Amino acid sequence: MSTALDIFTVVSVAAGALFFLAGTVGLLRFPDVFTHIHALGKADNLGLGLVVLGLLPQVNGLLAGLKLVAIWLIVLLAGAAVSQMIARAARRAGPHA
Amino acid sequence: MAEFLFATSGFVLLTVALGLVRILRGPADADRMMAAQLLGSGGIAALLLLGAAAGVDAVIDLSLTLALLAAFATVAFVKFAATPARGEARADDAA
Amino acid sequence: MTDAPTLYGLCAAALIGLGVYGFIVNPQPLRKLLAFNVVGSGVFVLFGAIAHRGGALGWGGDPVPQALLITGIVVAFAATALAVALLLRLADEADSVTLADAAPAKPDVTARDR
Amino acid sequence: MIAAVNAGIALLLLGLAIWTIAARDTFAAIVGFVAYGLLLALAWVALRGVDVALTEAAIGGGLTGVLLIRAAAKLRATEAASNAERPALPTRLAAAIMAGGVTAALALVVLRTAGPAPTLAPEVAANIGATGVANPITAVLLAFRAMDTLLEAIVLLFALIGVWSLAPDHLWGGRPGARYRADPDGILAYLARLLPPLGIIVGFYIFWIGADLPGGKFQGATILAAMWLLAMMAGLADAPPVSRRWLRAALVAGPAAFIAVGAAGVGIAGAFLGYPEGLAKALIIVIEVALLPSLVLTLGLIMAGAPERTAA
Amino acid sequence: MTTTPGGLLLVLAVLAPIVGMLIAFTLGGRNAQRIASVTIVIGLGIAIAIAAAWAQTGATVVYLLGGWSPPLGIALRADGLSVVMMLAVAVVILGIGVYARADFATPAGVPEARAPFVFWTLLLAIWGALNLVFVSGDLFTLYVALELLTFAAVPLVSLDGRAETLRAALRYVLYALLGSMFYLLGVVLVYGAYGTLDIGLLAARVHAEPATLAAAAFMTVGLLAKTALFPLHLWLPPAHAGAPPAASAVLSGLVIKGSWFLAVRLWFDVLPGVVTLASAQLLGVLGAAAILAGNVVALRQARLKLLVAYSTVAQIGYLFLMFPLAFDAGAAALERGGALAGGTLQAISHASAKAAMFMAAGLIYRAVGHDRIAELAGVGRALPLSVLTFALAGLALMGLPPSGAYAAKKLLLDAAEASGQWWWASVMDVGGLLTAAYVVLVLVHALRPATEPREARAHVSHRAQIAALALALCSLLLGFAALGPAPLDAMPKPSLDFGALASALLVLLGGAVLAAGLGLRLPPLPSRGVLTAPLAPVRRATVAVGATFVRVDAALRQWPVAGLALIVAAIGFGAALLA
Repeated sequence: MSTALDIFTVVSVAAGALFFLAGTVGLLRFPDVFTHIHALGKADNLGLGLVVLGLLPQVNGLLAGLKLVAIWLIVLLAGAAVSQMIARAARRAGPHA
Repeated sequence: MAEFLFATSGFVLLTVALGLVRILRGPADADRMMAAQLLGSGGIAALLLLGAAAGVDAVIDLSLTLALLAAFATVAFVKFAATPARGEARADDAA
Repeated sequence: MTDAPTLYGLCAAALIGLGVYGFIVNPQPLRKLLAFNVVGSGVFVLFGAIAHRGGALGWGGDPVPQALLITGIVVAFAATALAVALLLRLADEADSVTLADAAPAKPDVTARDR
Repeated sequence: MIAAVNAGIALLLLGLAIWTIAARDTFAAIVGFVAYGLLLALAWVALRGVDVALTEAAIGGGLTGVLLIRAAAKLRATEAASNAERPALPTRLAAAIMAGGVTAALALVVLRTAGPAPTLAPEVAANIGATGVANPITAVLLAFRAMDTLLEAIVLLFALIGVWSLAPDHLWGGRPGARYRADPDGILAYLARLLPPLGIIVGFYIFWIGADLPGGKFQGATILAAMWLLAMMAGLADAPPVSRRWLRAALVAGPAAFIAVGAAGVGIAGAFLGYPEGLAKALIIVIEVALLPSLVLTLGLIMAGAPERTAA
Repeated sequence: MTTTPGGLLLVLAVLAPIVGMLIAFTLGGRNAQRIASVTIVIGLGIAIAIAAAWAQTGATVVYLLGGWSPPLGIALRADGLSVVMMLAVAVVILGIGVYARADFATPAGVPEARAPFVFWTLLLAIWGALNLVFVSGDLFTLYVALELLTFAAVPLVSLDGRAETLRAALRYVLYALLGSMFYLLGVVLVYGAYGTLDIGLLAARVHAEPATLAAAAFMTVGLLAKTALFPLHLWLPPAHAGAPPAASAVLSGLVIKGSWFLAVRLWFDVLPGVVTLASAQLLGVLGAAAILAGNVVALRQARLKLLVAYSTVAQIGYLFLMFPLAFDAGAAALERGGALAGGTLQAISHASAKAAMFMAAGLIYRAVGHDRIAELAGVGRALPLSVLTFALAGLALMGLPPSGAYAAKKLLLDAAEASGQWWWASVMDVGGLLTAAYVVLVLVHALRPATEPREARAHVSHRAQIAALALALCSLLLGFAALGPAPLDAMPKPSLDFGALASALLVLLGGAVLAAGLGLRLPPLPSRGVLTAPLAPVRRATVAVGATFVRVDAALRQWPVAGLALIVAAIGFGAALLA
């Protein structure tokens, strides 16, 4: 059982790490603010989600698990809202910004 | 297991570092505003992995705090930086 | 490879030096404040490294310095807040916020009654 | 492996510190500093100071960063004039050499003193039983060195008076900071409605577990203050005028209760800030509960700044 | 270590002003001033009670907070040094409190005004912080106390909200912050080396090793920056000259004594055995430089308040002369003795004299509407009491008998003779002459008859004048304290024989000559031409010397230079401690 859970953790966490890598590659390769937001938002939130998912079997107790999920939710919520605000600010600042 | 988690933590940290370099160099402020957000997701992932590897349960509470404060800081970046110096009173996130 | 306290202790020494450099060289008060915070965090990390070296009895660190650190961080925040408030008010009252000695006071400023 | 992670954290910290000091643009430097503050939390975990990490993440990265970013936005126009005063190369060189000297001296001390350090941990362990709390840092902060913590709350109050003192005379007694308005249906207002309920739960939670686990009043109060400020930024809340009597009373209540409990200790435990056997934990909790609202208000108002609008 | 009888008084000494501040903050408005008045009386009573408790046994009064003994807990301690400082501060606060009633009354028609509210709450805040500095026995608590002191002092600088004073306050806060961070760095290193921050325990444990030396260097320099010892004084002149007079009196008379006191604690109580002759001499050299530069630049000031501020720069130098004089070469350690008593006496007589001087300057400013020294003619007639206050405070600062500074000087001179360090004696003599010079300069201007009848532009409170005069008299008559049960042992009895009088006259005369040589703007002499023509080249030369001092001072007060000076001083102390 615990081996199975450990395997699950490894797979999920590794997948999450790959998404972080993808996000960073996006940041490095994409040309402008809007595509950066895209790279950061999508990849990072998914990355964190997978890491959280992978760590769930490793923590003790229900409360800790709930808190892990709450972390992901907060980041997701803030990320979505903030991305929109940044995009709007960037658009207002104009193409040269 | 711990070794794997440490390694992944280091790996995520590395990607965060690279991303930070890109973001901080700008040129637009809007790029830079993403820095706290990047730390808010990548930094937290690295932190959670580090804590799980080292067996420090309290990092979960720390991550909660970090998530909230990173969100707060990012909002402040956008709010203040995107507004003209004297015009804070205007409705600046009108659609 | 060195142990964590030494590593972070050295890192702290570098942070303090960096902050001191910025504090002297950067002409903007806000950047000096930023540099002050870097010096402060360096001092805190150094204390943290010392606390970690003093860990015993299953605690990762000596709790006394860790408690002092919390106080130190709060005090540094209060200092930053006070300085920022001063800076913003100065920006309202004067055109420049530099710390250079002001040009001779405006002719009649001394004669103004409070 | 862990050594490599530590080295990575330390290097990244150094890099960000260099960026913070050297970046041309102030806004960019401050963004770097906030990232640096959040990253420091990782360093604290590596140094096994989770309580410190919480404080650093909340205050160092969060509040200080936001304070500075607001100032940078307001001061943008003055930046160029200030930069003209950059000292000449010889001065910069001399400063670099001197700062290098400081680093070298400190590095020497660090290297000379490697190994186990003198510690008070056994003393704390031997006496923590008398305090009834399980978190040794809380025991230090509220029993062994309670005076420091009392003074810390008072430091914040001094700073608040200092911030308020910078109001123009005719606006004295008015509301601090600018009035923020935002589209009530906009995304910021949306976030400011959704995040605070979560944040308030987390804030109280961090506060409450402080007696036994990493956490405590300063960390909890910072989170709560941040949520309040978020609501202010979205125009959903406003700072109260500083002349309000209830506000003054609420700001003072925490330190006053702390002093009162301390004074009661003279009678019931034979020493100022002493706790009688068995009552220690209860009294510590009384102090923390009394401090929390005062700290939230003080931190929030320090962030909000000097009065800038009339009370109306 | 246990709590001694009367120990609880130490807690009260710290908490009474702070509780007063909390109440004043809550009630606000006119109540703030009322509560401050009540608190001042209570606080003075507590200071006297502590002095009594201390005098009864002569042993250090100790209180263990929470019943926890160091190293885990924090102990409050009051020795003779703390007792004297607490008493002096209480008296000066009383004087300032009476003086400030006129300046910081809440105007009619408003429930609360900014400046009075801030002044009265922060006056109490500063008092509480100072008392904490005097009684705390823990290096970290002392750090918090230092910060409390700074946070309470900075807003007083910019109380009037003008750009100039805001800038001065900003310089002050930034420089002081780095100073306290250096102090904290030292605290960290000390804890890392010895595992305790308690002064008593440390005294038994410290020994010369790299961590201790680095800590001592950083802490010392940090404290010097907060005390504004030359050349780390960039922030002081504008801050102290720009503040409202009552605030200047607090800042100049009291606040800088906090960090100075901490430096004394550190060197005499924590590090007496680690200190080397070279480091003590270095401190003395900085003090001597402060005396020389501060006084000469004071002579070159056109404005009275700046003159008084530079006089503070010089007087701070005196406070550090005792360090080399207290060094016992035989034991290779700092000894508590005549030199320390002299330095302490110097500090308290400066506290009252300088407060009085700033108050007098403030009254003159208020009455005349400016403080340009060259245009003070007729002030002697319009404001005789204030000019008298200025003169008496000046006499006290010069160290003429029977002032406290005279007794202090005598103690220091004895120590200089005993240790064969004659050069410090001549520094003190030159300093006295230069002090006499600017006092004479101001008086000559103020006592000249006005060309046109001068009417006071603003009403000057009688009570304020009396308060200032009383403080000046306190300082001048402090020498008589030796006749009573003085807490400072070894204080010389004042003597008013012909020798002392003659030397006093000589100092004044010498001062007059120096003022004629170096003073910025001389009052026209009736016999101009005939008498002065042959001296014109001499005057030109001395003026050139004075101008050089001003230029050097201006250069040192540039931010990058002052910042570098801070580090150079730290490295210098580190090297001197190694020697």
